[in-house]
Amino acid sequence: MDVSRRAFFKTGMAGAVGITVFGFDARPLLAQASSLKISRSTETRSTCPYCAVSCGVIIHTIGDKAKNVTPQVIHVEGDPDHPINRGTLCPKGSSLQQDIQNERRILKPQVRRPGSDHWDDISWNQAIDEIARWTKKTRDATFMETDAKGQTVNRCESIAFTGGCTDTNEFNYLAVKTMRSMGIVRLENQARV
Amino acid sequence: MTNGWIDIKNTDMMLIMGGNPAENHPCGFKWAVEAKLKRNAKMIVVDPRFTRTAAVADLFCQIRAGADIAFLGGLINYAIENNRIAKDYLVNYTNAAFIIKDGFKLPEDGLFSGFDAATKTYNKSSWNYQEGGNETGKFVPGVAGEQPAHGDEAKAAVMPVSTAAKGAASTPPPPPPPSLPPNIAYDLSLQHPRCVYQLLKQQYSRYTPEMVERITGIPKDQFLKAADLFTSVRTNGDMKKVATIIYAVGWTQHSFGTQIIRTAAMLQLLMGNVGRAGGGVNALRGHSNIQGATDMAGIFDILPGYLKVPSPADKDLKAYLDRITPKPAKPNEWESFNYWSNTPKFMVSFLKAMYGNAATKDNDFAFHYLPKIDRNYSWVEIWNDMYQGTVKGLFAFGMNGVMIGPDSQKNIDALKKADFLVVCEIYPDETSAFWQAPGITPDDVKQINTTVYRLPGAGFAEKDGTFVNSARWLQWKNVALPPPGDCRLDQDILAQIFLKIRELYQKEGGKFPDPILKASWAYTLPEHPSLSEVAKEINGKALADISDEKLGVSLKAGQQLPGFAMLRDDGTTSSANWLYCGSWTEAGPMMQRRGTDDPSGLGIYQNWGWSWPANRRVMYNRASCDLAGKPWDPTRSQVWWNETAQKWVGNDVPDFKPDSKPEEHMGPFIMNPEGVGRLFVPLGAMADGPFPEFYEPIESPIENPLHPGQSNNPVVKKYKTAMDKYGTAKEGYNIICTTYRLTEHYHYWTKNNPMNVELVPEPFVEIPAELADQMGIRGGEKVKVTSARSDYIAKAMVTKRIKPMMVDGKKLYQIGMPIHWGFLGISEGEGRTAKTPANLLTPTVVDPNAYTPEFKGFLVKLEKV
Amino acid sequence: MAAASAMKTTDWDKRIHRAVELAERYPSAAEILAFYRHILEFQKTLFADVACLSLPAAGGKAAFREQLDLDIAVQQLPALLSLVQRTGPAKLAQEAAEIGRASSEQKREILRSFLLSTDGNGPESTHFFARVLFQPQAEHLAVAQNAQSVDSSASVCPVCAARPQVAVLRPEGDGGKRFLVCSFCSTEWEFRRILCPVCGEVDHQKLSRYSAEDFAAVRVEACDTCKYYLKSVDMTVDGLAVPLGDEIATASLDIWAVEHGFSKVSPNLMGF
Amino acid sequence: MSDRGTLRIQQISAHPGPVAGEGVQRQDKVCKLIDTTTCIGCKACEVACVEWNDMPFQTTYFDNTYQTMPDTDWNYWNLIKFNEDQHDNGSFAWLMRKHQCMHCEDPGCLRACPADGAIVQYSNGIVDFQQEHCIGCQFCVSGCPFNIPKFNPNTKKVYKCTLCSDRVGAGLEPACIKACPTGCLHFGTKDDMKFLAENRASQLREVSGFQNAGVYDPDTIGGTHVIYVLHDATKPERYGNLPAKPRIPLSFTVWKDIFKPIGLFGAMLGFVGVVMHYVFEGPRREQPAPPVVRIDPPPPPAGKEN
Repeated sequence: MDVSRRAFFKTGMAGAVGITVFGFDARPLLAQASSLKISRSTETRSTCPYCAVSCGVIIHTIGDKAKNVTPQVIHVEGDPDHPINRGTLCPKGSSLQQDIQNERRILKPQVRRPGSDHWDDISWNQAIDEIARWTKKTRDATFMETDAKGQTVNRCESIAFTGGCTDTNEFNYLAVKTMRSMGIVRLENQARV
Repeated sequence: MTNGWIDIKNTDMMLIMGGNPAENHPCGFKWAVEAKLKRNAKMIVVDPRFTRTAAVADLFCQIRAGADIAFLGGLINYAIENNRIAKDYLVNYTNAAFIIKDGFKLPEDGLFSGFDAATKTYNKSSWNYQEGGNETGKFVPGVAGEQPAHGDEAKAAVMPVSTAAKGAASTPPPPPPPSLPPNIAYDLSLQHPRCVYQLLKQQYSRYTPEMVERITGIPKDQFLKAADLFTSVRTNGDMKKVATIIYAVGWTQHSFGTQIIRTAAMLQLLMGNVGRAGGGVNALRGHSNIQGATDMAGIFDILPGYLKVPSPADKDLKAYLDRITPKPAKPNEWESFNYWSNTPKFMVSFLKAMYGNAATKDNDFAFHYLPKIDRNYSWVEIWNDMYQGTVKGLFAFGMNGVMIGPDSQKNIDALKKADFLVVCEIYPDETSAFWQAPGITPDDVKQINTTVYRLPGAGFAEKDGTFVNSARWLQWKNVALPPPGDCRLDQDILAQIFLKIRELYQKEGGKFPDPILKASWAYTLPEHPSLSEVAKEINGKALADISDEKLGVSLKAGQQLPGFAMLRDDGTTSSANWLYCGSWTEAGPMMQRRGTDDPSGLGIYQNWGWSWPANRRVMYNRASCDLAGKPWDPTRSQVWWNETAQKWVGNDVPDFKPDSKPEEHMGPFIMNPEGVGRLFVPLGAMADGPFPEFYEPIESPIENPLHPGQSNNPVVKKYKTAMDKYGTAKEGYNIICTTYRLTEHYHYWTKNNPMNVELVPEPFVEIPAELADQMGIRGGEKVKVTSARSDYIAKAMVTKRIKPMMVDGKKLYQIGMPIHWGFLGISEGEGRTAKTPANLLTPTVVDPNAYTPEFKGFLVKLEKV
Repeated sequence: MAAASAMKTTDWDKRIHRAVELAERYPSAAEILAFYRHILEFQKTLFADVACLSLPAAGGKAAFREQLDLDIAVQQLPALLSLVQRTGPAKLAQEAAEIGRASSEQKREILRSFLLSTDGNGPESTHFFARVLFQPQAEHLAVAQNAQSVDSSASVCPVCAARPQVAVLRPEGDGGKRFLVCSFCSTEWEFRRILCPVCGEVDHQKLSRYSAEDFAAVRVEACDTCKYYLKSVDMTVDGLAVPLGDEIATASLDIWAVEHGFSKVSPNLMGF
Repeated sequence: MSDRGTLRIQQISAHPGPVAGEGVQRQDKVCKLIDTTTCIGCKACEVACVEWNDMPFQTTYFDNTYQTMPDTDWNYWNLIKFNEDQHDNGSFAWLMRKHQCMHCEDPGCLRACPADGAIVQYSNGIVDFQQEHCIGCQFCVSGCPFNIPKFNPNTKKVYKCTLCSDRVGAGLEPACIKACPTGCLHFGTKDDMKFLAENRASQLREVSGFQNAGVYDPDTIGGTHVIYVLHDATKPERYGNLPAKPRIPLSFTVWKDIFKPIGLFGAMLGFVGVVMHYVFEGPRREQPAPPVVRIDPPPPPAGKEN
């Protein structure tokens, strides 16, 4: 639509004099409009994280980032457009909202030190520094450039990476890229188990 | 799945076995119900338990856990004996007509030819085709006639010929080259005694209904009912109808799991059901992106797109590519697309994606940046080696290894020996809390020196990116809300750890830092890699201006590739996974498409998401047509040869060389160098035999009725640490046990959700009523299940849904338990469970092909607590 | 497509009843709805007349309006003008009076020009008269043509190529499947969720839904990219809603939307 | 949202005189169809019921079955009953039946109810409890042939499935219907549902070999507004005590037949009686004749009712 038409429609509703273009009295409408409590929500397409049927879901989120309101999920709807599930969900999918907003979630990084019987809080920076240090130390101590026959192997057998079956392709690729680049050969996910 | 979820609605017959889709895939199962309602399709369910899937089946057979090959082998035998096979399909689309080398031996005694008892491996040189071209009709059948009815007669007909042939049997031939012959000998009449069909027939002639009953515990009359029903779609060889086989981890989780699936695939090839709408061999995968995680090679033995991981003997890229790139092997008169001949393009493009400019022709495209392997590093090996002290660090991103097992206690004890453990999770999980496992005393804790980091990751709704479903559909999801609290996106956590490691190597140097320093990391925000950017990288792009006249495509450097046909092996393209090439093109993110049109009504949905390979929804769909390129069933037309256009067209993307005329006789199974489906798997692809043979589970209550002298899979190895114990019936472990999931729960995740916990609050053990009566166990009473490893305590569910069974003349009982409870969760926290994960019981032993542990069908004792 | 279910005269009654009901529920729109009801009653009689006529063979989209019978509309115009003068809002009544004074040739031209326009559903009052007169015919023709759209992203009516008036969500499993309702022939066609019907935006962050407690089932679906909006009537919340009527009854949402910088995809019969 | 005003009332418990609107504005009879032969017992309908009706989560206990709890409860109105059905000839079935109020055409609960307006039947067939009028006497519990009404000891009121009368009143289908992934649940007019059900039953007879397949819509109570397709309609008891010939206890039929014609006076007497009873004896705990069907079962014997 062109701009002029848009402008025209804009004035189509209520003119300055409080009547609509057809001459209806717009004042009650204007009054109501000004008292409406409007909430903004968005609909996000997503995929159920459980089995591999991959039911489409639409997640309804309220909250406006611009207005500094923490987004809240108010509803998880079976995606009616999804050709496989056609809007239906199983009992797990139906209760997805509980998974998204669950009081049992872990919310901060923690560390359990050697010999300790409890968790300690740790900052992200500290945790990442320490993990990187552990990884480098372990890798450097055990890295094999060649095997007994003198063949190039460039591998690290002392560190393993597991996971990815409920994470994205893209995450999995980053795992392959980083782990293989470190020479890590023990890379496994739920495919076998 | 070779086919897809919606495609199940196109079937006439379902064999659901080794899977329980009504419980584990309810919304996918609707399409099975649709087939029943709309097509009057029949459903046969074979399972150790009468499940919720069985509840809506037309026929249920209770099978002994692990006896699947015997059942399926029996079906093959039945189909052959009753001429319920797809003759044209068999001759032209499978290797039925190919002649196998002299010297190959079937496993009447439990061993194929070439077994080396010392190493428990096979020399597979005799598992190969004979060279020599068309032998059709050259073999004159012996006195036994052309269709011997019984195994013994078949043997009689075959054996003299095989030993007499070429007169070379007495002197051992030199070791054959480890490759397939270029001009395979074949007999289109299928009469040659060493043609695959005759060998197959002979192999499964031993799987008589009587033998099936002895092994599986399914009474002969019930088996015959099932066999008659399933094969009825091919009555008198009529090709109109289609049957599908649907399975899940009930097949994979055995010490012969891959061979079960092969038996199913062979049955489907024999009956001409592969490649067709409503047919196929359909694995129902259990996790939202386990398919994608496997495609992307989150497992030790492959690189993305199922490329093989290099081995130390591959001294350079060329040696590696020469080893892994197959050459066509077929009858001279036939064509073979041999799609894997493009392997060099896939591999070089992968290396370019991984290492960018650091991958050059001069350095073999950074081939040696990749680690080389020559042993098994799979899941149980990680834990076994950690237990033995050689694995010192573990990253676990959303994977609860303690709960997953097998042998949870071994995994807990292994973690005690690690230096560090990094867990990224959304709920507190048993793996990060292994040092708090029940039974660990305050003194014990002091002795555990593992440093454990528990990092709060993001839930599915907080991340975007692609999941791949069971039907190979790539589907993008968007971010619905940010992670709560201090949680971070998993990809950010991984990136930040990697970049920190890279920083350390930059500053301090270290062992072989090159790949770490040079891995391509060109993301706009390196510490927050955008998954859109990663997805585009996975699809791949042109690195120089390239064009392909035949395809009519020309691309500028930097443009996204339209599909894998544009990949190059000279470093001018990059693509992290050739299978996904086409998923994010210049036209945009194909996996984000939401087109709801389905003009054919077959449920293809070409414009919804994107399906690998090349957006085709049913694999091998060339086989849905007869030799002339016409659909076997015109009411389910998927693809066909268009004579006017001189190409393959259709409702689906043809899985074929688009311009290969039917008369060229190109095989529909384009990923095999033979171009045809493999009833017989030659050479090295399978560790334990070119044909599936029934073996007992490692823990079995009986000796294998086929060959008691070789009861188990001969190439399976037991583990030898102090933790690895295997039970026998003699020691009193005489109840067969299996594990599974429930509709109401998802693995170890929903035990944190109040609604799911309300639906099924506590762990339980399903016990046959007859056994419970004998033992005086009443429903709801606590029982202890003990395996050679450990024990498990839960309440008894006394049920008539599991019957006692007569197996090889012995009365046997099976019990089972869901896996969903551990020591952290709502019910666990309320003190309502014994906090004994089910996988405390399961043994460390794996399938020699896929390295999947044998979670199904191990031995236990049962007692009242 | 669940759309284009055969239109019957009872459907007009349903619309009329709903307009009455809505007028009670939403006093702010009572005046508009009262007039809308008169129009519906008028259209109902028109529909009864055209329903017994034989229809021309189905033509292409572009030709849709050409298939409508101008003579019938011309013939019914005086009755409509008189109705509007009696029951319509002042400006429209005045317009009706003016048209009434025009020559019969001019009257015919007003209606003919509507048929020649491709998307003549503007808020101009001349369009109002033409729309009221042609709509029953259009609905009748549309049902007969029963055009099926395979494309769930068509932003204009697959039958008559007019813009959508309102979106409607109908139950599909646990969710609501979206259809768009044509502003002219009232055909419903399937239209995917999370997609702007004007500019094709698919970024969910730019597709906001604005709802008010006052209207449980009606909300504004706006696009931050093109700044257009369409109201949607959620029949998974209120299965008794009649989308076209509920769209009119929630006029205050339009005011809110316009005040917040959004423009409506297509004005409704009542001129907003 | 919950706009029950759009439903026309047909019968009101203990209400004297004619019912407002009765016979004046009839609506189509509604009906829920449950095809037990394609139900996979996934419980998505249970979740939908809990969520729609905003029920509090409750602690459940393992009870030797896949069934969420032994029976429906005042805050759990929709329960799939799992029944192991062993036949002497060796054949076996695992029958799953979604159990909830049947919305009888002749509702025993309503007949039994002495409180004016506590139970209403809309002209579309839905039987609904109006807790604000409920006096907690639990006569309805005794009157129900399906053991549906459940007493909440805290609020002293009785509750049951409303067939989502609030949703139906708003032109929607009940919450359970929309949740079903296999499509074994349908909702529509009674005529349409009967047609669908009979078609499915004949498919079962002709194609699937269930010779006794049929539709459960018992005429002893004038039919129900929840009907089942059963593999074996001759033996509904197998589906978790679904009575073949459900009957309202005689005393309640008589109660209604005697008192209703007397009109206001009789009903007043009845009501006064109940109030008096309440005043002097407190809320009823035990039922007068007929005896309560609902007895807390002993620990189930091995293998019973899974």
